[in-house]
Amino acid sequence: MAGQGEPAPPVILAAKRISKAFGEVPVLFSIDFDIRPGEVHAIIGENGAGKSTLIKILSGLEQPSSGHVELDGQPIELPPDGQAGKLGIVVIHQELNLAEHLTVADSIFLGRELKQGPFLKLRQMRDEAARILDTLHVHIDPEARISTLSVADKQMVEIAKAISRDARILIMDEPTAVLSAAETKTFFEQVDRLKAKGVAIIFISHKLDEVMRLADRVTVLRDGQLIATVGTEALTPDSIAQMMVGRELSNLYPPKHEADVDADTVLAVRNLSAPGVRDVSFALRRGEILGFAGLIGSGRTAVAEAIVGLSPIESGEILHEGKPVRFSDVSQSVAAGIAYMTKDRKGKGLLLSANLKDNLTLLTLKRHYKGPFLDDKSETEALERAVRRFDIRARDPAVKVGQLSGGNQQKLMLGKMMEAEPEIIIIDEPTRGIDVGTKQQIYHIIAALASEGKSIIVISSEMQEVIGMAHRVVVMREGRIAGVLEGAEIAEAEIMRYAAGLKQGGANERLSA
Amino acid sequence: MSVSAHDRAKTRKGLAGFKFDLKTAGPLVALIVLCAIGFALNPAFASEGNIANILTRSAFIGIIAVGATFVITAGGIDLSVGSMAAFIAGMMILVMNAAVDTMGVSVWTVLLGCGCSVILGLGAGFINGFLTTKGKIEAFIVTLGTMGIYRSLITYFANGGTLSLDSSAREVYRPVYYESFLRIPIPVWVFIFVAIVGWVLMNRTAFGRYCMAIGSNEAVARYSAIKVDRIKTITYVLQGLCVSLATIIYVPRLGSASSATGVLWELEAIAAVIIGGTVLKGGFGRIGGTVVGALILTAIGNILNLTDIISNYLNGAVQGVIIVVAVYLQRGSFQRRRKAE
Amino acid sequence: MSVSAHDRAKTRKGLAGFKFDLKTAGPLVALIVLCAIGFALNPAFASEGNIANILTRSAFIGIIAVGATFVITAGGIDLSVGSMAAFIAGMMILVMNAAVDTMGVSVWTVLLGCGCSVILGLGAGFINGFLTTKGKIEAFIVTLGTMGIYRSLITYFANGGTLSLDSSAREVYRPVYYESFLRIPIPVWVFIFVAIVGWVLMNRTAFGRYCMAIGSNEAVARYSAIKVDRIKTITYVLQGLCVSLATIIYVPRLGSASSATGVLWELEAIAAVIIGGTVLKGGFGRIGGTVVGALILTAIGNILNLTDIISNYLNGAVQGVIIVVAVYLQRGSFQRRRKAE
Amino acid sequence: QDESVTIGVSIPAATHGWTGGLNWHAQEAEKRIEEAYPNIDIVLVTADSPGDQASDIEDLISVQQIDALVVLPFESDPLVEPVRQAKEAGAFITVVDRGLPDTTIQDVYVAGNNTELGAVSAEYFKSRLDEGDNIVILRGIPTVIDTERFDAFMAGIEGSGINVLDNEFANWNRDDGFEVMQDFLSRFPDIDGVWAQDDDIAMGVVEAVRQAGREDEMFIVGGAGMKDVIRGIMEGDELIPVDVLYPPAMIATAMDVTVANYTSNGPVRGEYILGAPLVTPENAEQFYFPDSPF
Ligand SMILES: Nc1ncnc2c1ncn2[C@@H]1O[C@H](COP(=O)(O)OP(=O)(O)OP(=O)(O)O)[C@@H](O)[C@H]1O
Ligand SMILES: Nc1ncnc2c1ncn2[C@@H]1O[C@H](COP(=O)(O)OP(=O)(O)OP(=O)(O)O)[C@@H](O)[C@H]1O
Ligand SMILES: [Mg+2]
Ligand SMILES: [Mg+2]
Repeated sequence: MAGQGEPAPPVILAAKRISKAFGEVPVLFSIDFDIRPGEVHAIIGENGAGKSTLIKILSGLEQPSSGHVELDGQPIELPPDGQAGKLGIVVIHQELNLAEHLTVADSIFLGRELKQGPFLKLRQMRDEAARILDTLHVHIDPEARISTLSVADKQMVEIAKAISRDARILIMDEPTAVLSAAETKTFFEQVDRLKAKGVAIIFISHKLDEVMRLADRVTVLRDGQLIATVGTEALTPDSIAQMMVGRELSNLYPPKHEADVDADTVLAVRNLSAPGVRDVSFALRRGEILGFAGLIGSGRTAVAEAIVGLSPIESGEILHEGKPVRFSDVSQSVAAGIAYMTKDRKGKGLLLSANLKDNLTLLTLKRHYKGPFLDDKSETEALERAVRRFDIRARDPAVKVGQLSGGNQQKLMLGKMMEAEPEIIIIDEPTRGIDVGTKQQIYHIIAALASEGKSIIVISSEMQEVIGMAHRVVVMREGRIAGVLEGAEIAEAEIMRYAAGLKQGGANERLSA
Repeated sequence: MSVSAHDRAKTRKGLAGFKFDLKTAGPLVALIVLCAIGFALNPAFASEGNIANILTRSAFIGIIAVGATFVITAGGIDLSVGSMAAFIAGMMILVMNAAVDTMGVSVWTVLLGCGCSVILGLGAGFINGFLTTKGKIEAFIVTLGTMGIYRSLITYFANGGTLSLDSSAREVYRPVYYESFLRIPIPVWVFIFVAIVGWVLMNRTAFGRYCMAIGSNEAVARYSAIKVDRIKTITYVLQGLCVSLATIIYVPRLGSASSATGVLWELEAIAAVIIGGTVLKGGFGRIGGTVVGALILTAIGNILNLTDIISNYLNGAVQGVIIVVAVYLQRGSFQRRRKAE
Repeated sequence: MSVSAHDRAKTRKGLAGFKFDLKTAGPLVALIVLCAIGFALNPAFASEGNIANILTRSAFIGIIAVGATFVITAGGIDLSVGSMAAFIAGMMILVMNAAVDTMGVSVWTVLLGCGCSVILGLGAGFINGFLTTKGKIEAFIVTLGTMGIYRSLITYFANGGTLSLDSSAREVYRPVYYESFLRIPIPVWVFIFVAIVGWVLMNRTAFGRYCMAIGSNEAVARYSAIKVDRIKTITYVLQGLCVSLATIIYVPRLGSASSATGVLWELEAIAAVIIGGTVLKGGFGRIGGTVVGALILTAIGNILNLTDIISNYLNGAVQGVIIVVAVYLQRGSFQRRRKAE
Repeated sequence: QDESVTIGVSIPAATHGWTGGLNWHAQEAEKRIEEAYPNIDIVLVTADSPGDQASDIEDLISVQQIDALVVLPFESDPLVEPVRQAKEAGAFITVVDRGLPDTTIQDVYVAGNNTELGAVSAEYFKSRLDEGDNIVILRGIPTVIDTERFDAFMAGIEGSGINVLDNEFANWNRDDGFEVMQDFLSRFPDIDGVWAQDDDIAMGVVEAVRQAGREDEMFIVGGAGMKDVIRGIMEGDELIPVDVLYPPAMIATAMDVTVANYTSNGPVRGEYILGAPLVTPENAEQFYFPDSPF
């Protein structure tokens, strides 16, 4: 924000006593909110608190039930359908996909193509797209189709799309949820640059360190109510968490049990090559939490998908309980007690147009038979259990999953995988978009599972998560394993060194354990 | 708060239930309006005979459309059903005639024909499914191809003409179309049976849920341990089975099959499915709606035959307008409800 | 690291470029194989006259299919094109005959007819688009409805018979179909023109991008400030325009229109589009492929006339098999390439 | 006479009974002629629409380089131009059934007679029914042929006092015949006669009437000369007492005439008009072809 001495610039966008209800379900209660040029204003709150709904109202996607929005001090009814972009309000939505068939360059310029007369300036758009992506230090071919990108790359494209627009107000709903530390860093550089240019930035994140790092002011929502708007300097991560969750958050991570070195190996991967995977070997012991770290596109997801039979294996072998296995589809791996939770919840995880129950039981539908027919009651009970266990909050249990808040979708997906009662659990970005309170719950659940003797692979771009949870950490780079860390080696700097290719091998001999 | 939220949730659930009913009721309302119009134009519309005629006729398209509901729900399409029906009918007749020649006429002749029909239906459906899933060819192209193939084959076997069932076999077979049980014609019983089985499959078994999952997002289905190719193939096989059942009740009607049999049934079947509220792009299927859709289509044809206030030449136009209006009313009222929310 | 990653991106890009070319080439290879077969069966296949015939014939379906490519890319479907063509042809003839009666024959008569055709095409397309977008009725139902309506209307106006163009007007109009320019028949020029304009629209203008975006994900398109309803409507209007152009070159060919005109053109047009590699569910359109698709379909028909080794009854079967095989080869080789990568 | 002759035959595809018969007779004639005259090659092509048929004729000219064309036009008007092109390419032209408006193009015309079919049928109805009797009409597909038959029939019964309750299209299809007749039966309590104008439709009508148990009330007249119907007439069927002939075999006649142009001494020219005789139990036997699929 501007220096202490200067007067603060006038408010550019404000919400005045905004309330919102979907049907009869209220989700926002009389919220006041404002943002000034050159300021980063973070909105935080639990899953389902109404953050996304608030920014949808601020960008015209939803109309408030009461109250109004002011732009430059004037009350305004924002035009729907993204036309607020013309007023300089640019949004990265939490739950909107890109159009999968378009290329990266097309997506970045969608709706405001560069034209010469009626014709597109294709080369210029491609070069421009390449340039923007370059400033984000991501190496994505501007002519690649979106459908071929990983979730994180898609997110980077969304970011590129947003920052390349002439925004006066840039609104970002959990832009960093799938980004790893390195990407987040370059993203922050861009935010800083825009901020310096006087762009007003609204930022939603569950990563409190990011909030502390970026925000000038923080607004906390809880259950649709405005709790407080305070300057960041007056806050500590603990106090934010306290305001969000409404209770003290003790240790985020449960104490690590010492891994049992003698525990038998339940899953051994030897010289595995598959699409995006080159010669990967590692072993997973019973009761162990094995972290997978690495940069975007380093191949962690590709390893998991090859193991559970989602992508074809080119060479190498997988030993499950000592026996070689090769799954050709997920039903086989699930039957063998190995479950994988994808990080791409919109594209691969959940049916957005189906309800909670249908999604929850999809993986394990066969268990809900009574006689020849599905038993609705048993399914409903399963949902009730999952709702309790994972604290899934849907104000209206009949909503479609697409209308659930992002974090609650994530919890539902976790619940869906756990329905399979797997022995080996592979979770990709387990806490993507999850609030701190629930994160803590999830970490405890994972730790409890491990101590019950389940074996868990945690793929995460959130370094702290891997460090806080894992007994051992596999660091991947460009489809290969760059190193395996154990015990005291597990530290941010060390992981980064392997991930960036500055250090290699080292612990490789431990791989074949 | 948790209590009040729960209470609130309850009311909404009640409402939602109601909403859902109205939604399913959409096509039904259209059908009722249509029947009222029919009765107003000609009271004979409501005679028992006419109602029985409408129901019996809608059985063919209806049974096929039940199968099509699964195919479409799982994101596919089957254009071959009409010519498949013609082909199966022709083969049934050939087989039964041959059986009559070699071993005389009995109930077994007819059962043999029916068995042959079922086998051919399953096989034809499997071919469609296999080419779409394993061959990775668009369903539209596969079934356009098989549509041409079956139509050609029946023309070929019938030598361009009509295959007629041996008259003695016909006598045995005839009741399957013309008799009634509890005053309801047999084809209608078959239709009711197929619809109920279809409804249960769609709404009360994993298979139906899988179809919807595949149609709405194939990747999610794959990641959810669903054998996508197998389920998709099964939808085509089911479709084939439905076609064979429809053919089994069709053949005793006229006892013949030719290249003109079943022309455009595919369009009618798909139309019935869509009128019933199933989404053409997949992901959402309603057997109940399909049944009503088939009845609507048959009723339109029937009503047009019962009046002569409009030029014959314009039958097609009236039909078109009614279909569009029926769907509009149903969607329109649905839209309004959504807005009001 | 940044260097190596960049390199990788580059190789991948190179590969991607190559892959893309091969992909577009898929249908082209099928066409070439087909032509080779044709030539082998009868060397007259390659005669200038025969090639000109094939090209000229494919112009109708081709031009319509170019329009259909836009509709399908944007996630829609238009079943009404065939009967729309018949209807427009009929109206053109009526208008030109009336003009001849009142003001004699001149080039203006023909231009009047063409003007009328364009207006009707645009209007009919607009109606389809409007009902789909504003009426929120499934495109399948809307165009199934208008298909019936136009077919009925032409039957009605022709009084169940044929509408024939006044012979003096015919003389003036005739060259539009039968003459050549630079040894290429006029209809082929029109086809080339439409294909080029279509290609540019699809690949070099924002409109084409918007079609793909809408077909791929309507919500994303909407939130990118694309006027979804307008673009979708425009695709139907374009389709109407293409139908009217096809009709303008069709009428001088036979000089008449009846209820048998344009039957099943919709299926052929959609088939051409899909054979060409456009995805039926929308999101991805290839004009070049469509053109090749139309040529493939016409060539199949022509080749079947080259020999009489197979029974005419089996024409449809051969056609079906060839279409499926052509698409399989193209998809199949594409699959293998993807695996090899 | 040693030089080889290619004769192109272009007819509509076998999409309903009558065209099916047409195709069968054409194929039989092809086999017979090619066997008898080794130097004659017959190329038979079938079309689904007038446009298709125009394309077929183009192909016969450009690829098969035919010496003669036998054409049964899908519709008359649209095919004038394509047939004229064949003529200009030097082919001998035989037109069958549906005459071209420009008679200068053809060398031979083998005419079926739709108007007469309507008129003969009308005569029969007048002979069987009295003033005030009710009939219903099932028509074919809305095309010229159908319109000609229908108009001639209506003209024929004019003034007879026979009451036409309604007419509907049944698309020359048994199923449609069945359904339309079912509806007529629910709608009209008193029907004395049914003019189905085509034997396929008539077969459907018969089933509907049997279903309703009203066989004794009415009679049905179809048309074309389907073997099942002819046999019925021979056996004295009351329900379909007569038929009006419209023989698909006319294509074979036309092919024979065309061949004669090359095998006989003098050139063949002129019109061969086939009547539409009434088939009655007395003469039925001579119109019965048990081997034909139609
Ligand atoms: N279209 C909708 N229809 C019905 N309810 C909705 C709709 N959109 C959101 N909701 C409900 O509104 C509430 C607030 O959702 P919102 O997405 O704003 O939460 P959020 O604070 O962004 O949470 P998260 O951190 O999980 O993203 C949720 O209970 C959600 O189910
Ligand atoms: N099926 C496949 N075919 C070809 N390449 C693939 C395939 N799957 C993954 N890849 C490539 O392998 C690399 C690793 O991708 P992956 O998604 O596994 O990375 P990740 O470490 O999980 O990173 P992210 O955080 O982006 O998910 C990427 O470059 C991706 O394009
Ligand atoms: Mg949110
Ligand atoms: Mg021959």
